Amino acid sequence: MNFTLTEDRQMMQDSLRRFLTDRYSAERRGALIAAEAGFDRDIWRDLADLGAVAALFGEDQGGFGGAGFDIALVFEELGRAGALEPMMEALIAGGLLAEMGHGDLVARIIAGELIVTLAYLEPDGRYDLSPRTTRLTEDRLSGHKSLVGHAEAADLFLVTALGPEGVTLALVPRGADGLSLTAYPTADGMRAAELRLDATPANTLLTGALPLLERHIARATLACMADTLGAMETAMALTITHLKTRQQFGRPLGKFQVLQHRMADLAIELEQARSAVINAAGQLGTNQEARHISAAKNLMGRTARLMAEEAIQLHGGIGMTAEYALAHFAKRMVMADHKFGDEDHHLARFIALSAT
Amino acid sequence: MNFTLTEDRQMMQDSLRRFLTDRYSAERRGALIAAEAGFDRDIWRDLADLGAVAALFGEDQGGFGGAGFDIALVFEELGRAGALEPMMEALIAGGLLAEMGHGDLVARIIAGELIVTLAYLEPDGRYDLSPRTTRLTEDRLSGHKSLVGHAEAADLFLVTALGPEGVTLALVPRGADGLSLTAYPTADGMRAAELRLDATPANTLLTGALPLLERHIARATLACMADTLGAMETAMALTITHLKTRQQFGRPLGKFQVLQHRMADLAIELEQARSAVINAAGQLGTNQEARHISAAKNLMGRTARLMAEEAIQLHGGIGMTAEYALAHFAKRMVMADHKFGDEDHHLARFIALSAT
Amino acid sequence: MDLTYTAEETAFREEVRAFLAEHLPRDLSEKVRLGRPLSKQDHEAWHSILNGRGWLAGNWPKAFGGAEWTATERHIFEEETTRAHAPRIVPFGLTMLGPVLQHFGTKAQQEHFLPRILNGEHWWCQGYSEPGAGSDLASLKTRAVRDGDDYVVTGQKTWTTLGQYANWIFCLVRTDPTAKAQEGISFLLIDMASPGVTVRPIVLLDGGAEVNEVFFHDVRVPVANLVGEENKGWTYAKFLLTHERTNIAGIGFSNAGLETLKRIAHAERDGAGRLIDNPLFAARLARVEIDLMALSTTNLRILSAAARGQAPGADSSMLKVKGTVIRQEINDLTRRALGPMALPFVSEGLEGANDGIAPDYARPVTAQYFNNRKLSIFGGSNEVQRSIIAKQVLGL
Amino acid sequence: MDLTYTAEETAFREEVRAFLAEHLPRDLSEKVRLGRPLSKQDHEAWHSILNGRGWLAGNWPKAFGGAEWTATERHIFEEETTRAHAPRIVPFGLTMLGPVLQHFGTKAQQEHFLPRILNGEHWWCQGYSEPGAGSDLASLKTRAVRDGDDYVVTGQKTWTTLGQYANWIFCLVRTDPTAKAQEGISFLLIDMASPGVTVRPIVLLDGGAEVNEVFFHDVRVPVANLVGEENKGWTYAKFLLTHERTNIAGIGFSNAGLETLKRIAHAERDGAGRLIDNPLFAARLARVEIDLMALSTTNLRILSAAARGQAPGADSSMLKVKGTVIRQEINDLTRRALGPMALPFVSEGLEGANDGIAPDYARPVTAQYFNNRKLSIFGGSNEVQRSIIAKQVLGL
Repeated sequence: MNFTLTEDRQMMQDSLRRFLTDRYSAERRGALIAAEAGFDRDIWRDLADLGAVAALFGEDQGGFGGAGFDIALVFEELGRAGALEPMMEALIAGGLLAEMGHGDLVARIIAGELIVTLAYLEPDGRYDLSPRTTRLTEDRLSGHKSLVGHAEAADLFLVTALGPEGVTLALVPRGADGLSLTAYPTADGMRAAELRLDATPANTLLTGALPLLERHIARATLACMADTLGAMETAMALTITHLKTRQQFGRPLGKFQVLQHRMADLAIELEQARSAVINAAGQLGTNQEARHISAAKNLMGRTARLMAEEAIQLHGGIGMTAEYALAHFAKRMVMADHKFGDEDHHLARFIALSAT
Repeated sequence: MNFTLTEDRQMMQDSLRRFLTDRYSAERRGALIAAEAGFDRDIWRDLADLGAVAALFGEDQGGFGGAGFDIALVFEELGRAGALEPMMEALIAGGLLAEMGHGDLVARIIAGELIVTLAYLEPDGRYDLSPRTTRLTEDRLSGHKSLVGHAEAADLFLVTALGPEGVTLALVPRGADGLSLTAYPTADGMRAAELRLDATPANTLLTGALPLLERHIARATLACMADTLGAMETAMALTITHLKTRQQFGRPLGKFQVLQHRMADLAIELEQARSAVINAAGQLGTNQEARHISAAKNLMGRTARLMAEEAIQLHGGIGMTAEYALAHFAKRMVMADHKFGDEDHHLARFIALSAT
Repeated sequence: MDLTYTAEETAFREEVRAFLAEHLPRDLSEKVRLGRPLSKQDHEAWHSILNGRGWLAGNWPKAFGGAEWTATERHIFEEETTRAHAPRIVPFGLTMLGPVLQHFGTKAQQEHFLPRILNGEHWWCQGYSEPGAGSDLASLKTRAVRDGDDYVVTGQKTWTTLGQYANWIFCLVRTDPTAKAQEGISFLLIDMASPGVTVRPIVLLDGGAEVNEVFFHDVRVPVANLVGEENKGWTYAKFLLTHERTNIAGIGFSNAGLETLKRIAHAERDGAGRLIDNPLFAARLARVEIDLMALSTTNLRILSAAARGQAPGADSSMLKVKGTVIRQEINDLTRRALGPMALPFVSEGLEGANDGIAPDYARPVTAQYFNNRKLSIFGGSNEVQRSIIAKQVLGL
Repeated sequence: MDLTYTAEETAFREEVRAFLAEHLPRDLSEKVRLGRPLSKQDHEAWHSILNGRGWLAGNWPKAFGGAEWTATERHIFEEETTRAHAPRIVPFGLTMLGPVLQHFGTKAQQEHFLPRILNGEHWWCQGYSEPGAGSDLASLKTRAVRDGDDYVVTGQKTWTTLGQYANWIFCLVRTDPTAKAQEGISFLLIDMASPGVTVRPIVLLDGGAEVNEVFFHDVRVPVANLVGEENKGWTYAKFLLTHERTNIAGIGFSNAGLETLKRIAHAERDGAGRLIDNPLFAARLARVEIDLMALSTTNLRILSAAARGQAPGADSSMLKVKGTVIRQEINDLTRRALGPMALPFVSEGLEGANDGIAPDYARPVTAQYFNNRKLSIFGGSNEVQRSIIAKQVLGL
């Protein structure tokens, strides 16, 4: 066992952290969230140039990473900085495309030139991975997909549907016939859209796609947890700074014993969250993957809510304001529980997996 | 609505509190628990003389109370004082006998002359009220009853059994043929026994007894909760006194902010517990009885555990010792969750009752 | 001890229910039910309807035009109005300032201001908090300097709820800069139309802007607008904080929120069944319902003890802490109930934007969860309340 | 970053497992599995078996007769021994005093005492706490006055775990009464056979008597038994508290407890089914298992960072707090799992008394729940640990 990063990963972490600290401020983030695009194309290309996208793919796929710890490393930095770029879309859609043999598209994703997004959720489907009403008939897609990440910026949509041969993955370009988007901001500062398809021509890539989909949603869940871990680190750091500087009743808030003890509990939970992410990253691809992903997602759901609520509370009024940096991280942490299955969803899954 | 005690009840509360404060000390309680009998016959007769048993019965039953608030009042004082006398047995068995028309026995129970105890639990039955293996065949009882309260002191046993006409209540005197007891102390300082019956002659009192049994177990559950409330009050008072007197790092523990806030939360939960008992007492006998009993028992399970664990923790080492008064109250509170259905049992019941 | 309602109380409940059925405008109750923001006009319309019936000031003595209800009657009124999705009564004039003027105001102040609270001519807001002072009210810096028949007020207040609608503000100001901490503070009534008053909205993390900063630059306030004695303002502030918190437990809000939560949990699908049948979710919901059932009784006990002359004082701090914890828990469960559909984020400013995105009931939920994190911070943080309980209730 | 074991580590695990299969006496492991109390002889027998293999002092340098294991090896050893229900190693000599002597003792002290810890001739106990001092160690009052080549020790220690078995005690004593708080304290080794030493058991609320009071009346202790410098004892005490807490998270205890809990939850009936299938119970169990999976990794991370030369110091306070919370939660769930059968109360003193009353596995559960409330009090209360974390880890 070894808990230190390899030299390569340490370099990637250092350069990502430097780059994102340099490019992201609370003001810059606020402006990006308020703008239509929802992220910064320049930052996205620079991230690609830094190799942050390539780190998510194996060497055989044109990248130089692709392991659980690579994914965790990249997303922890994005969460820590509160970055908004479509890295999650690159991870999921890129990963699926790579395994389906579309190296040409993957190369362009890694280069930051192409945005492909996966459309798999449906209204009333909650966290179900299987399409329920979207159908593929004679190479045409019809249905309604929910919460498609960064849809407005996407060049291609990878869509799950029920086809004649079961769960099918099909590719649709933006602007295709019968395709329409209703875009909106999400509570975590990202952008998403409802995607409606009406006999839209589509290119079938894979049938019987559920096992592949499950595998890549597991990777995405790890990424989401690492992102949350990063956001927790920042919330913790902001709160410590606030407690050290803000004076009340004649001394810094951080000298009040009751706040000290609550911070101590947060410090402990932050380490627990880090361990849960490490466990999930280390078990990615093993036969223990699902159990560790669900264990970790449950723990992250609990600890992230605690961190967000306590960070706001310990900040007092300033913690409630939109312009202060904490607002974004608090929302990002809490809303992560609504992605890829929440705390209770994964607890039930963990119990089911433990019983076997 | 009115939240003040009637004058009569206020007098009963005052005299019970004075009497029990006078007669119970930590040393006296410890000596009684260590002794074979497990309680004090003199105190028991004096309690009866004070009318504490009569308060549990209606006027038509030879008492002068019998309402939910009467039960709550008496048991809150017993719990507060940490009294060990067989009041619970008098409430359940006496109540059942009264409704089955055995006024002669009830009169002797009210006078403190007769102890009758209900034997209804069975091994592996958990909190199930229905007998599972104890059978009544041709006026003879055979089976194994668990956790029969104050069995060694009992003159008569009221036993639940499966008879030819369903759930049956039958009466058996101590020393009957084929009756044997394995007595032991329970973790809350009381005494109980396993009761084994082997073709023991019995006097059938009632068949189809389940509805009556349920009604009286509801009354007993209220009594148990009021007892716990009383124990919580004492634990709270002991802890406040400890924090005010014990010095550490040069000042009273009670001046430490973190302990102040934890005590504030306990004070809030104590009021919640009191309200839950009031709700249950007020709804006893109405069509909302079951729902309020389950709501309250769930809340008591949660708050009593919190109070017990926090009281021990805030006392530090002294809270861990057997000879200090807190030990009894902490055990009494925690172990109440193992009687008449625990926190989770009643939560599930509350959910089921709320769904209709 | 009697938990049943008297015949009079039951009759009163029927009367309230009938009144609401007849007079509560349908468009208003629909907005409240769906958690849509209410306009200033919405609030004013509802106040006016209640005032017409003599029910706007349930807690005021009849001598001042109030209904002088008992604790139980107030509880019944709150239960029925929240059940009917009536708007809440805006508290600043009615629950906060009114009783202060009734106890400490001059006859002239009472005669001038109290009727205008009732008829809606004055919309009050509260000027207590200041930037950098947090829950430490005694450290406030806004100064009022006597100059002839006026005070000249300079400083800044913050977290002023609905200050954008108000035309009057009651303020704590420092009149003696040499006095220590809680002395030297006065309680002043300020016309917000006075030259030198500026209001600036603060956007909260849910995207809404219901709180404000209020700036005072050399604002002249007639000495006649001083409440009680100069430098004794802290006494009146404490009176306001501890004696007039009849609704501090927020039972009505919680009951309404729980009802919404149940409706959503019945509507939401979870796998093959309904969310309400998921045992973990049902357990979370049941626990908070049980806590609320108990708090409802705790609330009535404390209020009725207060009505019998035992000062509620620090007991109301218990209601504040537990009441906000329960409300926040209900908000949390409602957010959870939505699953992925909690993500589309629609703040006040984006009215209508989520059409066709998620169920109608989903619309206000996430914003409300984040917005109500304020409950445990504003109005004396729960940390301050716990210290009050420890010291004043437990004597630590 | 690599969570898999190296070939060497896997081989070591096999070696430990084989050793246990061959050498762990069956009657000992059965006692541990059922939670029965172990006698002094039981402990000594197991120590002797481990010492024969050179595995009694995994954390000691080889130069002193230890195994000098890495953090991962210690973790493997702990996992395997708890899985096999081996008795725990009594820590006072091996984990506590040993390292102090290795760092601060004289050569004579090392040569005399260390081998006797290994061969079992000396059973050590710890004399830190005093009545009335609680977690405030610096306020201790036991005095040692120099008289020729001896110190004369007078005072009282308390909460001395297994003091009834010990023949030596290491004590913090005050050698300079004029110095303030943490200065003027010395670290002294005292032979408990010395005239003037009395041991009295303290019965805890679970009925057991594993802790003691130790009284010193004019006990003469040779100056040669002073560790390090006079009046510098606080340094050695802190070293002991923060550097030698390799097992402070109690992962092994929790793993074993969780295994027992699962066995009971499978055996207990709940209505028509098994308790393990009750969704609320299963959820409670799963949450604590998930917390433990994370803590196990937190533990290894902190220990392996310490092994790389980063002082664990205050980090070990995090392990103490979370580790005890998890152990207590497992104890709580095990008690809950029994339902009514948790009520029959059988303490150490009543061996055999519950025959035929409840399942065998029920026997130690309730007492253990109450007994382990001590985990968050003794050894530096969790409150003290949280203050250490806030100040030393977070810099507050």
